[in-house]
Amino acid sequence: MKFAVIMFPGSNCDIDMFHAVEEAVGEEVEYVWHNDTNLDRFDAVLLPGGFSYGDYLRPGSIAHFSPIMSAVKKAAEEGKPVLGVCNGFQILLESRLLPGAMRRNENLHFICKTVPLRVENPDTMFTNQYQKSDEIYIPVAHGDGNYYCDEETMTALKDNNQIVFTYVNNTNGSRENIAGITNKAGNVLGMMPHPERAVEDLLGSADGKKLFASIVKQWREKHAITT
Amino acid sequence: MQLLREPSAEMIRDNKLYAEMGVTDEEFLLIEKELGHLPNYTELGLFSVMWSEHCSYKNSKVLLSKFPVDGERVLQGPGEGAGIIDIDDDQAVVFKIESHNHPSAVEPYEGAATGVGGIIRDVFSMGARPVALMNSLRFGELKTPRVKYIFEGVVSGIAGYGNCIGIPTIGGEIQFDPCYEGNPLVNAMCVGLIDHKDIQKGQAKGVGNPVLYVGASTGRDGIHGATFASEELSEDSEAKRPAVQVGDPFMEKLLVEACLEATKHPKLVGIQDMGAAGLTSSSAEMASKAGSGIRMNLDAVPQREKNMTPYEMMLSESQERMLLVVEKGSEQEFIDIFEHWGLNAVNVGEVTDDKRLTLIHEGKTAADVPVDALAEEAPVYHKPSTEPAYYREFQQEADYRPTADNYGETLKSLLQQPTIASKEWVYEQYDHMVRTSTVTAPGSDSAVIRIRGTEKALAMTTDCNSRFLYLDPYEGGKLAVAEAVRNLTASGAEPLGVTDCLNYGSPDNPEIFWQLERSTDGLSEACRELQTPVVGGNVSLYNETSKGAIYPTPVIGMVGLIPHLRHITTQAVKKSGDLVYFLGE
Amino acid sequence: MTFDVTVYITWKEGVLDPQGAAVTESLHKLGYDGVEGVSISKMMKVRLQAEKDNVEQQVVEMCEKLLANPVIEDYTYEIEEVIPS
Amino acid sequence: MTFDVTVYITWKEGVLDPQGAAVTESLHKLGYDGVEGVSISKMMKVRLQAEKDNVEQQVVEMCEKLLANPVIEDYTYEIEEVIPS
Ligand SMILES: Nc1ncnc2c1ncn2[C@@H]1O[C@H](COP(=O)(O)OP(=O)(O)O)[C@@H](O)[C@H]1O
Repeated sequence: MKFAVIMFPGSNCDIDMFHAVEEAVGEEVEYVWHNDTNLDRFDAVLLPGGFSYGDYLRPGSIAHFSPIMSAVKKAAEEGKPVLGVCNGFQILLESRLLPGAMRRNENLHFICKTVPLRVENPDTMFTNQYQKSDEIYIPVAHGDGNYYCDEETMTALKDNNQIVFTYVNNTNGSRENIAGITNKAGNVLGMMPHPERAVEDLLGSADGKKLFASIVKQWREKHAITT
Repeated sequence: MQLLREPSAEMIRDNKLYAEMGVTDEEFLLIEKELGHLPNYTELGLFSVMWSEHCSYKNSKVLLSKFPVDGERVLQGPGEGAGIIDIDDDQAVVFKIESHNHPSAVEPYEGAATGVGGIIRDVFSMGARPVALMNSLRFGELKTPRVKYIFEGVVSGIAGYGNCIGIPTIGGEIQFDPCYEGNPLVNAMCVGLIDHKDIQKGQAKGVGNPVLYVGASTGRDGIHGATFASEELSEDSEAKRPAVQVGDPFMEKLLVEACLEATKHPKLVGIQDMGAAGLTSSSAEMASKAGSGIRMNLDAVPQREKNMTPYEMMLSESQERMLLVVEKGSEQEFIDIFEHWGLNAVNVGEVTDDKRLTLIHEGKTAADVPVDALAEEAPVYHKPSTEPAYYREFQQEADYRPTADNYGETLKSLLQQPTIASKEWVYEQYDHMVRTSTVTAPGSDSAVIRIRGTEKALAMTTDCNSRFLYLDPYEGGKLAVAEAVRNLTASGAEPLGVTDCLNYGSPDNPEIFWQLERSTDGLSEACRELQTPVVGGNVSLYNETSKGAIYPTPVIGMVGLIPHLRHITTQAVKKSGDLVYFLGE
Repeated sequence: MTFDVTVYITWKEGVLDPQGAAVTESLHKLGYDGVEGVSISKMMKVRLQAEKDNVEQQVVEMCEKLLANPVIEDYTYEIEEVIPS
Repeated sequence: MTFDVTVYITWKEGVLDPQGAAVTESLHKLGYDGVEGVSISKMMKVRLQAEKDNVEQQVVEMCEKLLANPVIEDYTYEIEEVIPS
């Protein structure tokens, strides 16, 4: 299986994402520059965290015009797993691949710490290795992670089981403690916490490993590869 | 059109206009002698910044020369952007600390942010990948709105810059004391990793080689920042507001990546950041170190504002800029590297053999000065030194033994002191995990990052208890070094070396100079005994307001090597039933 | 022709702006009890070369595509021709 | 009496505005070549209960103390009385 890690100018968790794939699942992984236009040779697309284009207008707003984003949209339409973490999530929101928007954290500060998340939906291609209501420890590191959507969208998110992770303790003011959501089809996941920072016990938590393992598992099943 | 004409050379002399730039009568005569004629406004500007304390260390040089700077592992001691120490396997650690005190006093967010930006440039201009940031902060007591504003602004400025650029801020220290009210200290330290073969120097060698300007364009921000840093803070400081620069960490992130690519290019000759005194110090120092000269065409310098004069361009401290010298004919290859990252790279001049810095503006020579006079031949002062009266009094006081009736309460009230209390509120705002190498996060004695692809790790700490130094500069200096060594060893590391940031009041006051003298003696002795050579540092004098000087605050930044990840230890107690030992006397 | 365009980007009704809430609170702490609420929005000045008959269309497009996020923000604008002096 | 105060906070001349530069650049990338420059500033709406004869003084104070950063920003304001309907 082959993963793409998209690099925007200003991405800074690209290396972490790259290493996490190697460390957690040992699959192939390659960097793709924002000016590229084709992702056909990849089986999964990862949008890492950071401050694309400095995040000077709204986080993710400028990145979504990068040439690579049409290829990301195509991959999403084809049903390939697309994971956006932190700034990657913000880019997915700005590109309307996911519903809603981000506001400044409620306390107006950047927050970096490891927090407990609850797995709300274990039946996705990103979470099939977790159990419902598992509490997992994953670091957050963001200034704009305060999720917002209107009532109608919220109802839809709930009805379709699109809320995948919630904060056990609301960290940033997000509506309904939302930490991560998928699109309706379930193949695009955006989350503020960083699973790629939680794949080694040496660094404090390996709870994020299963997320990468889930992606690989569903890909293997789909491609009927037995190990 | 330039409406405000610059004063003529004669007007400068007759009206002593040089005094406004911090140049003394004697220094003005020296400059005239070096040049063989009266300096014009631009030339005087070049000398005034290069001869400021911040750039020339004219008041502290005699003291810095006492530091032990050699050691088996030292690859680069003081003299370049940052010091370099061998960590085996052809790898080395590069580190440096620097102050941004006065800018932070005036505009805390941007002052602290640009301080971080500057120290990062010092490290990657050596060819090293910056891997960790630390900081050492001092504020007044957290009682007035102004102090709180400065404290919060500084912390979010450090966070804003470091988080955006993606270098983890993994530790530091904070002390609150009335002596820093009005003159906070913001010292930032950066640590980088490098392979021996990639080590770069800031030199302008090879006659005819082109000089490239890369990064952000030049504006009027920060003009005379180095001089500002070399004066006391006064009511007037507000009026010097144009000296405040705004940072652009996104630009710097691109600059890091592009420059690291450029430093691996075999045709790079030299690279230096435009820090204090911007274009002036980078060009003069690069030429002086190589025994060459530079001829620069100022019309080619990318400018953000209209009608900038040579004086303004040369003294601007706009951030996120670098100067490169490359082999003739290879310009385009470098320009391509920078363009890939969306950055400007412009040919602004060439290396000459006349040992002069020559500036051309609109077809005319705007300045023509010997580079050595600017860079190396700044005057050196040995200021008078007097043992302060307060110190003599302290020495005569009988020993004081504190007593406590209720140890629990005393402990609690100690833990409530901001200086002692948990600093979680601060370091939660710093992304201390990015690059997924932080093994020991803030909150323990030293921070530890692993070196990917090896079993090694680096430990680092910043320390200084300035109250001790005030009470006894000599013993306090030794204690600061010893504390850093203890913090490193407690985390499993062997101390490698020191970068120091000497923050003091005005050296023109003999009692302050005495503090400087005595404490550097103490620091030197401890560094020698503990075999931690000083490989770089920074001096920040004139830290005082009308209410007086700060305590002597020589911040020690120390880096240590942990040969194997399994040797990493942390401060926390691990489980009940473990035995507790007490070592020492 | 040259135009000076001012774009105002405000929060959609019902969207809580954490910054506005924080500023209100700080103003209360400073003793300005009369403050009932603060909302913070963005104002952008765009200097634009365009034809008179399509300047407005361009401005609307720029707002929709980039300058505002319609999920949480509304926008209004003013267009003014710059008369060369 | 109730007032609606609008405070405009802009960058002082010569201060670097990385936001404006980034937005200008991305508008160019989107094909809006006519854009010569963008500057982004803040606009704050403050709803305030005050006496007519000291409302302005309060506004100036609030700007100086909290809303604007006089080191790098300039401010202007408009005060409008809210007529109860
Ligand atoms: N307190 C100090 N201790 C040791 N070395 C110092 C100290 N202060 C400055 N230096 C060294 O002197 C050299 C000259 O510094 P300089 O070129 O002015 O650096 P910068 O412009 O980065 O401040 C640097 O290599 C620096 O490491």
